[in-house]
Amino acid sequence: TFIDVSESKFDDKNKSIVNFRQQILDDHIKLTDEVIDVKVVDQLVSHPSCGAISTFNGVTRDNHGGRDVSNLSYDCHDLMAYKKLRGICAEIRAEYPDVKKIAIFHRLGKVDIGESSVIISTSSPHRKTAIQATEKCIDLLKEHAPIFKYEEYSNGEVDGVWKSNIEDSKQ
Amino acid sequence: TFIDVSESKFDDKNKSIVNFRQQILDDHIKLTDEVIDVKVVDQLVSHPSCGAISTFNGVTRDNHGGRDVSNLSYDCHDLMAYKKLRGICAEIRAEYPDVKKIAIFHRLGKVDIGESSVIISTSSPHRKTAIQATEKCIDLLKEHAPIFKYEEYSNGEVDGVWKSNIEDSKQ
Amino acid sequence: MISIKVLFFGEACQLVGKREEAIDFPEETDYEEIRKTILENYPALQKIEKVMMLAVDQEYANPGDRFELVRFTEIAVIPPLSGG
Amino acid sequence: MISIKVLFFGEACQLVGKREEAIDFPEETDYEEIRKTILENYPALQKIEKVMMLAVDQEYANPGDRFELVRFTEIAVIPPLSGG
Repeated sequence: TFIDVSESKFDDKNKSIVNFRQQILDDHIKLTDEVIDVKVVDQLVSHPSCGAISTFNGVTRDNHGGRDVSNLSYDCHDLMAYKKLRGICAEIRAEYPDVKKIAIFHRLGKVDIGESSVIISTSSPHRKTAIQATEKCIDLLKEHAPIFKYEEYSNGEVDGVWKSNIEDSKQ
Repeated sequence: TFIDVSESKFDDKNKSIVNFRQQILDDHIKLTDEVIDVKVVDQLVSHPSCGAISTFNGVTRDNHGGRDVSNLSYDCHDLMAYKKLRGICAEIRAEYPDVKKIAIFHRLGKVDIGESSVIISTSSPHRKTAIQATEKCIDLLKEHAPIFKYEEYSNGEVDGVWKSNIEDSKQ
Repeated sequence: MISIKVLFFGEACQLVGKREEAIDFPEETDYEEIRKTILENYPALQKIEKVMMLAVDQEYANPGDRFELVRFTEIAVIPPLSGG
Repeated sequence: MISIKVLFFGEACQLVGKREEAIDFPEETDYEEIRKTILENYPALQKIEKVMMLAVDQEYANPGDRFELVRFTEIAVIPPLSGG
């Protein structure tokens, strides 16, 4: 973890230390090639002050556009993705100040059909914030995180395809 | 499970049987005094055709209005609650036709601080539907389900309080 | 008059001290008459009378509704909802 | 001219066949010049040239941006995003 000390927010040292500490303690970002689990992510964001946890679980489907998916894998610019995801957490907290904790887990490498590709959870005292924050989080991840999905299909004839969120959202 | 055969939808028998079957298979409603778990609920709504699962986890907080909560419990008109929750599922499906599965789990009786009171999951091919359907589901449950929360506080002086969603939403 | 099963939930159950009681009502009646009759039988419910609802055969009833009560009709006293 | 580490991700990595390469650029340069230089070195990237982006020091760059490259500057070729 690194801090860009050229940012103006570091003019106020105390606030910066508080922000930094919050990031370390309350924003949980994980990029991993191991299986990720909704229970683990939900637990990470739980807090006695929070009555609401909203979780988005993106699961690998068995089909896309009528073709059967046989294999799915993710490439990623890890260091840049961590940076972008930390920035997304900061943006979420600015928009929803009563978010308590955020967790963003993303699988890298091969993901089997039916397994989770991405799990995002946020917690807050009441439900509206958590629901909106989690939705915004997945939207921002898809828009800004340097993560790349490769799908291969069962019907041997067609090469694998690198997906594009922008293209998908046009359909 | 019972069907009210006086409803007009039963004029079309085939459609009714399909609807009934769908309800049994794809709408999972559980009222229980046993611990409920996000992993179980998430698994229930998973389906190979669905890329998105959105889960709302309502957790018992350790405080309300500045007072420390020592005990929380739910009373419920079970049979009527099942009926209302089935109706909520039908309403969700009418508004969001691409919802695949719905699960609504609610604890009855005593719930310890930090445990889940309610867990709602929906699944759909893409994220927008699941996120919106789950949110609508918890909103409708709070508005229509005959379930009643009783909170007791740590400071011995104050009697327990029966909560009201309408009152809470005014604050 | 007909004897009808009346169920009490949440705070209503706590105030009345019971889950279920049989109460006599006119066979042809309405929401307001049912309400009044229940309150006469269980004055403890006055505490929540402004916020309680009635459900007849597991459907929320409204002021102005008329009912023909039969042997298996179920009436429930429903305090403010607080599920979820 | 200065030798800069260029990283390739996703389809760019598949087309180039490598994750990382050193490429020479003018020390003072701009987005368009960086793009052109990379494409000249790796014509296989033409397949995605219309949709690929560049990131400089892990920030997305835009046409018109000017850069002063130093030894540790990192340039990354970023195909369309498909995370989540």
